[in-house]
Amino acid sequence: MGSDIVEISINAAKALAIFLMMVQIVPMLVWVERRGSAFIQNRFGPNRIGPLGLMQLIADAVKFLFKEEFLPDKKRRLLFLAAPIIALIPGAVAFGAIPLSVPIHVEIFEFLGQSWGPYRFAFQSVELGIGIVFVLGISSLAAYSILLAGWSSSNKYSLFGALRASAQMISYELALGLSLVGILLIYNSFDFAEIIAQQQGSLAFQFLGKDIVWSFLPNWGIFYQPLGFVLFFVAVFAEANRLPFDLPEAESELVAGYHTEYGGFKMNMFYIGEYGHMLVSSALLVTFYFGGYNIPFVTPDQVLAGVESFLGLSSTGSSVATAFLLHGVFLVKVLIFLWVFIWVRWTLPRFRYDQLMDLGWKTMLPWALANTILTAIIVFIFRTQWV
Amino acid sequence: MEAAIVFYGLSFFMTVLSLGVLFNPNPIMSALYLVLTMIGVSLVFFMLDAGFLAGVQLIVYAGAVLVLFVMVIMLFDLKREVYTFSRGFFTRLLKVFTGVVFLIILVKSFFLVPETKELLNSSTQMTTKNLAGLLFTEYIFVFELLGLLLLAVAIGAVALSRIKGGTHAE
Amino acid sequence: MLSSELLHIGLNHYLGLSAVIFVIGMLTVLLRRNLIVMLMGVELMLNAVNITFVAFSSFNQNMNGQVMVFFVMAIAAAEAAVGLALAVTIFKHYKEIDISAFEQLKS
Amino acid sequence: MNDSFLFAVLLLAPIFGFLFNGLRFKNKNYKLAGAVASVAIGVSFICSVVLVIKLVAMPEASRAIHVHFYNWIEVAGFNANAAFVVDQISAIMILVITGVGLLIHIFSIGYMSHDDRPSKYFAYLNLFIFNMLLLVLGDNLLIMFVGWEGVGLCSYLLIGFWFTDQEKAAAGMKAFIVNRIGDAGFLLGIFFLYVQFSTIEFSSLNTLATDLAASGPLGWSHPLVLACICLFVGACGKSAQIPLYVWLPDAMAGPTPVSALIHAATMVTAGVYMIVRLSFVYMAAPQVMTIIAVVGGLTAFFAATIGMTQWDIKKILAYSTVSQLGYMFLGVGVGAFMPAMFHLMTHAFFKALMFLGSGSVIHAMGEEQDIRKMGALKKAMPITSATFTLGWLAIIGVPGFSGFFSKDEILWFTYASTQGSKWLWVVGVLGAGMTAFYMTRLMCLVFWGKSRVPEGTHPHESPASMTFPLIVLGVLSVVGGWIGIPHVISAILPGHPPNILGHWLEPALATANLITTSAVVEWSLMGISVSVVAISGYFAYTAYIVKTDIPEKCVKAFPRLHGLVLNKYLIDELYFGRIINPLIDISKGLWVYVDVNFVDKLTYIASDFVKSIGRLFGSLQNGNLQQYAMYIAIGVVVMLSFILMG
Amino acid sequence: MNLLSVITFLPILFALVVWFLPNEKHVRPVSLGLSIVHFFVSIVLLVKFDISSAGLQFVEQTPWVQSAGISYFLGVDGISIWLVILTTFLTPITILGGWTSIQKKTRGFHVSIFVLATTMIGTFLAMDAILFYVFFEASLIPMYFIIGIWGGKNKIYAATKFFIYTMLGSVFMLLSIITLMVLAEGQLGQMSSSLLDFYKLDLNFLPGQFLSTQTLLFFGFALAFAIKVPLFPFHTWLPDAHVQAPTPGSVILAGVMLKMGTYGLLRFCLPLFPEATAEWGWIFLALGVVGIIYGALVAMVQPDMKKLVAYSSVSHMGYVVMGLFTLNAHGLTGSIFQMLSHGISTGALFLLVGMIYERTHSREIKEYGGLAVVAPIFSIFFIIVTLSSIAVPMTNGFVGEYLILMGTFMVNKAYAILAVTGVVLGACYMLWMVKKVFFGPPGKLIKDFQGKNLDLNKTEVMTLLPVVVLIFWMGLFPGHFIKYTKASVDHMINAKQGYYLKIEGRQKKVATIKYKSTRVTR
Repeated sequence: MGSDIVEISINAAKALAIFLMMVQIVPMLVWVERRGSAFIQNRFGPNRIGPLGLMQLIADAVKFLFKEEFLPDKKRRLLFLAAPIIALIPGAVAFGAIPLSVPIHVEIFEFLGQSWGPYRFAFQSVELGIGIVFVLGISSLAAYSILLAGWSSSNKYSLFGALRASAQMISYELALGLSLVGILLIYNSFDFAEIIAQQQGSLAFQFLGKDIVWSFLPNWGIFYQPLGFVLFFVAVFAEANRLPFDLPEAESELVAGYHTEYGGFKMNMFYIGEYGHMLVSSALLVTFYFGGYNIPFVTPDQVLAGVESFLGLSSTGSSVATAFLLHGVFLVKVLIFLWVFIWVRWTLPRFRYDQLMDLGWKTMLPWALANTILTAIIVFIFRTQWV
Repeated sequence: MEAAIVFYGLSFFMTVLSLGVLFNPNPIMSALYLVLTMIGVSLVFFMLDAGFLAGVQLIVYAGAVLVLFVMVIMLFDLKREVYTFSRGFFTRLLKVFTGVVFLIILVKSFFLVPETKELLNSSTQMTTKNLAGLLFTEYIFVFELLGLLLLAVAIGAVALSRIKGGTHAE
Repeated sequence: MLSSELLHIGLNHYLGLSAVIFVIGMLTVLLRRNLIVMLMGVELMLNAVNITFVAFSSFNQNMNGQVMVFFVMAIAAAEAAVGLALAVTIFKHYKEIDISAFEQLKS
Repeated sequence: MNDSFLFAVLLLAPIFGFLFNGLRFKNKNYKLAGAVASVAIGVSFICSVVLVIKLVAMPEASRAIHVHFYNWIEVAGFNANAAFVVDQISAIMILVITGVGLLIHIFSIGYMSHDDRPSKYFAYLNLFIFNMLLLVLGDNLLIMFVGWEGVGLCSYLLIGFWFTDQEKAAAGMKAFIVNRIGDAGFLLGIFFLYVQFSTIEFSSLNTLATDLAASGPLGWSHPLVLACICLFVGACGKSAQIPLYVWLPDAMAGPTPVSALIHAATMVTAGVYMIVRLSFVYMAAPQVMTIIAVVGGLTAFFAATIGMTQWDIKKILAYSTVSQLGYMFLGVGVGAFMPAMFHLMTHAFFKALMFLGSGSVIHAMGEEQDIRKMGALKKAMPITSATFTLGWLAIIGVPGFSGFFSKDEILWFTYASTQGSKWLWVVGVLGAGMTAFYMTRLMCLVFWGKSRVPEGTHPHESPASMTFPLIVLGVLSVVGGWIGIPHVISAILPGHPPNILGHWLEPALATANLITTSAVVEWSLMGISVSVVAISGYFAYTAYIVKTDIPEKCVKAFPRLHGLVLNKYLIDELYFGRIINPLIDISKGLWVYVDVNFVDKLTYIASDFVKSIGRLFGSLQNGNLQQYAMYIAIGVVVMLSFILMG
Repeated sequence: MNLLSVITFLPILFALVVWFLPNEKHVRPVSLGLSIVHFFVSIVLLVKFDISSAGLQFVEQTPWVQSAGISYFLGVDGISIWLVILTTFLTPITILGGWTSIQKKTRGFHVSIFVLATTMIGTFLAMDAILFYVFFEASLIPMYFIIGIWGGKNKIYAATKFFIYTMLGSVFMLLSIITLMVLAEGQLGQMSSSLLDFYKLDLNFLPGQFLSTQTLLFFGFALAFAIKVPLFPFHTWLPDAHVQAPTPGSVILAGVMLKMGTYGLLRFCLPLFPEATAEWGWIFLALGVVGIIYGALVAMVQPDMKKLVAYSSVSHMGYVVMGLFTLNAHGLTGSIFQMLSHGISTGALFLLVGMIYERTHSREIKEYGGLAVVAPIFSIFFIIVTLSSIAVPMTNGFVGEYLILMGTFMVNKAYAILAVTGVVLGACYMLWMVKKVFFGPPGKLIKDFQGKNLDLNKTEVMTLLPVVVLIFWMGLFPGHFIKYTKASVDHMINAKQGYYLKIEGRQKKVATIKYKSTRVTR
């Protein structure tokens, strides 16, 4: 967390900010979802409260607060309450590990009569060398919230819903993990920052000893791993229980799946968890396949230089400015994918459970394996120096 | 200095959790305590600079194995147990006594080994790359074998669980 | 009063921790009547062993320890799977998972 | 004809008779069977006569014909070979055996005329003769023992001849077992002698014994003394002396000629013959001699008392035999070997006569043996009663008859010999008196007196084949006495007939040294005994002929004594009560408690112990998984602690 | 050519022949013929046997288990010659005995008889301790089957008891053999289990001390043989085994198997451990005497004929053991002779009891009575055999017992006197039985058989004739039999220290064992 008080406080503030950012996105997404779905279904959506229905968010929040609390009997109450919290935690922790922008470098400056040394603040709440593995690990914990919710609400349907959901999550986690292996092979590192660093500039790769540069394409992961991207994209949907895969809490059959018994704020927490997970997924998508916070064809250093020359700020100021600029770029990419999530939800019909499982085990998994092997072969052929 | 605090905190935390696993009459709760202990273990790995292992631990243990446990417990809908411990006061006493004696022996035996040198943090060799290197060169045979084992277990588990009969009391 | 030796975390501390966890795991196996909790006890013991492996590998700068952890994990997963499958079959037959239920299995 | 051929014929003729009759035992033709048997014995009688003639021809000193067929048992130094000898003693014996045997065979042809198994009977009889010859001719103790047991066996077979009757079979068994007890003693005697002299030939035994005796008196624990005692026990068993006489009265269950042959003439005298044969050995153990004398005297007196009260004719004769044998042992006991042999011979004649006589009486009376239902048979059976009276005169010792000479000689030796004693002489004389009493009682009740024969039976004289042997025996019992007239009597008789028998036996026997007394003392003693005999004879005559109420008065006078004596001093009951029944109880106890409960239970205990151990370990495997886990844990802990400790 | 192996393993060949006979009806006559052939083969052995030499004859020695020095070592000498002949003589009689009594599974029965014959002959001929042990144990199996399958009511109990009893004893023997083999390795440089090497061993002996090696080994062997004999405390298996065994089973069990015990004592205990025998021999003398009297007394009150005869054989075997431990020529010759004569007379007794059981199906003595009237020939044979068994002179029983008693007398007068009472008691119980069964008025059973002829048929008379002939032959001419054992017995008596059997006749070259320590003559 850093050596002195300044660093610690800024890091803490940074972590809190990122957590709040994730939490705040959820109501916005809800709004976007309702408006989007309405737009897709050619209807207006919430537009009564406040301009374009923006105030609807506040209304929903208030509604959730004042809803009546249903609690099971004493024996299962603890788990009943724990479930929504657990749903929240993985999303938040995973999001914290994803680098939202270029790290900020602060030179030595004088403040309150003490010279504070040069700082380097990573634009993420916790900087881990093993980014991917950590995120995967944390996301796998999500299953517990669903299980506990389903079980502690002690009715058959929610139990079944929970079992189905966790089974689905576990099986797609497999596909998720495997599809990432391609990325690892290409970028040779677990660290997000490094992966993003390798996606700067335009597409350049070696092919049979010669370096080929296609300047018309940005050096993004998607071009290296098109199949990997598709698999990851679908797996992420499953992980987040988003529509094509939201069978567990599908209203028509299992009423509301595992959170039938939940109302009020606890339900809200589940939403936060769900959308949080969506946010993390799209952030991962962006990081791995769309160059993260890189502006296409432009490396962050060029951006830094540009800002310094254009705004004429001091080095810390300019690094802060570039960081926030690139963060904006990153957010735009993430929002695009969030829209895609919502867009998909309201267009594709729901899978049947066996189709779901078949897709997961019989198509996704083999393709993922194929992709991994293919990538491994190509990497091997290209990387080794044929003397 | 703070490493010590973290370590002692973590180990205390983990001990309490494992005791929870042992003493909690409700299997679901003991399963959850176990999940937390696993997370504790992954933290320990993390403290010992085995980052990749910490992640794998989370994915494998916390993510999959224990989910299996929880699912099975739920499947059986096990309530709070009336008799949590085995019959026979003296055998229980004997078991606990054996456990304690075993602990004492272990701890005594640790001090027989001369103190190893300082923990070198993030030295060059300890990267996941070397781990993978070793795994796929020296231990390749065992690795393949494990693959086979897991295949066999998968088939076995499926075969076993297909046996007719309901899971809930008719 | 905190003696320096206690503060400075050495290999023995980790071994101590793993020993404690191992014994608790063992006691779970020995004491609990519920088969699944026994399996959890086994998991605990395996994890304690993992801690020792990792501790030795990191203190001795030797990657073999970590490789072993890998294998232990694989085997633990396999063991849990089979154990639970068995538990399922037993539960189906005896309608209870208490270990005394299938004492009749003796010859 | 050389000796071995003679011996072979002598011995094998009876065997041939036995085999011939034995194989045709179902055949009812008693004439053929009887003839063959008698011829066989006749042949052996002729052989023995020839042998005796050859013996007489031999010089005085070494009068013995040895024959050795093959060595029977020959193990490391001990060799009992099938060798036979005829010397002065055995000459008399074979003559008596074959002679009297022949007469009895002839008699029993008639007797066995209406029996359903005559050939079996004659086969046994021949076998008996063969065994008796073995006993007598045996050169060593072992061959004698073979004959000894063989004779016992034949008496068992013959006593139990009519085995369908339970008592007869029991009597046979009893006889054999009592004999067997005697034989056990005989065996021990042989061992003692072999251990002492490492040889069992009579000749060598006698010579070695005399040398030993020369070297001074022998203590009680000396093997020779013990041997003599054991041999005497054997003799008692065979010759029915005090402790082991119980089988003889019961032996009367057999056919009467059998009793005549076995229980009068031959078998019972075997004991006396054995002691006479080993006279020098016995002389070397004077203390044993005195025991023999005492036992002999007691038996004589004691059997005579029982004889007086018996009502069965054969029982009376049986007890008289026991008492006469008592006399013989008395004689041998005091060292009167020659008179004992002489009495043995004369007794054989008149006792066989009397038994055959009683046989023909019983035959005539239709198997009736109770003298109370007889009387005045003199008229009905003249020859039998005539010969019987000759026998009677001989047995009570009327001077001139054979009994007198032999019994008197014994009494004289009892008195005169250093071994004997006055008291024994008194017992002897009293015995003689009682003999006179019960024999005259017999004569009165059977032959003279009033006839008490029940209507159904009308006695008639037996056919010639039965009366001829009676007549011959009658003559013999008279003439028999004359060949051994004692020296003192012959002195006063015209022509001083020499004591032929005495001279004949003298070289082969040891003789007791008599105290020097004048002839007057001898004469007076003889006078006393004759007078005692006369008085008791007259008294019996009056009691049973003249005034027949005397016996009842006597009985009323001493009712308890009479009761006691009537049922034979309860000796049999004593034996059963004290020896046989406790023995059976002990063995039952042994079988039930020791065998079944004790030893078997030990095996059960062992097997139960093993089973319980099995169960103990079994309990470890009770299916409780956790317990198995605990054992593993304990095991690990223990091992580790050892490693740490060690 | 190797005669002994032929004699030993011929019955196995016969067993095979009988097993594969097509027609069940032929099994009995064929096996009878074969056993008679076997008897004549053994007569050849008797004829070619050299009486004068005390050493081993017809020796066959080929290494069997090289490493442990165990060799297939067969040899016959004065001690064992007669027992082999007895076995071959009794086998046809056993088969004849089983002519009518064995109805079911006759094929199996005859096979087990032949196998039993092999094992018994093997035991008598084996001169190698392990080979001896193998045969000694193997003989239990067929006997177990014979009692177990064809036996009486609780045959299983009797068979198992018999088996386990003997097995328990022979375990100690095996222990002793092994110790001897190890000692042989120590002293002779190379492990070997042949008896001749054992004789060379020098076993240390502490007088009066029970725990010295020689005494322990002695008792190891002696216990196994005492159970087999059976000696007094270990005899409880015999009556059960006999009562439950079928007639032929009893004949062969009493006839030969009991002799294996006494033969063992003679072959192993006496020569191998001379000092121990001298020191502890008195125990066996005492047990022998006790056995005699105890056997006789208990026999007296037995209600069952077969049990009575069983106890009588306990008493007779008591004589044999007593004779063995007198350690003088008379005793030993007497006991060998008694072994032979007891085999014949008790075998015949069991046959006779079996025959009458065949007809009246009852062995209770009190149910009988007056049999002689109904079955004269049977009673004649019975009485002859009874005479032989109560040792009346001129029969075989007398010679044996006389010599034993004399031998015992020389050693210890008290025992002799007690043993002589055994002679009397013997007469008591046998004649008591004869009286009860044969004489007296017709008993319950006989009344039922009024009509039928109870007497013996042709085959039964043929079975008994050779026995009666042998009884009188042995009684009248014992010399013919004793002369065979004379040399061996003398050798055993005077060569007590340093007892060794030299091997007679043409001797195949066998790896001679280097002879390190000469035996210390004491």
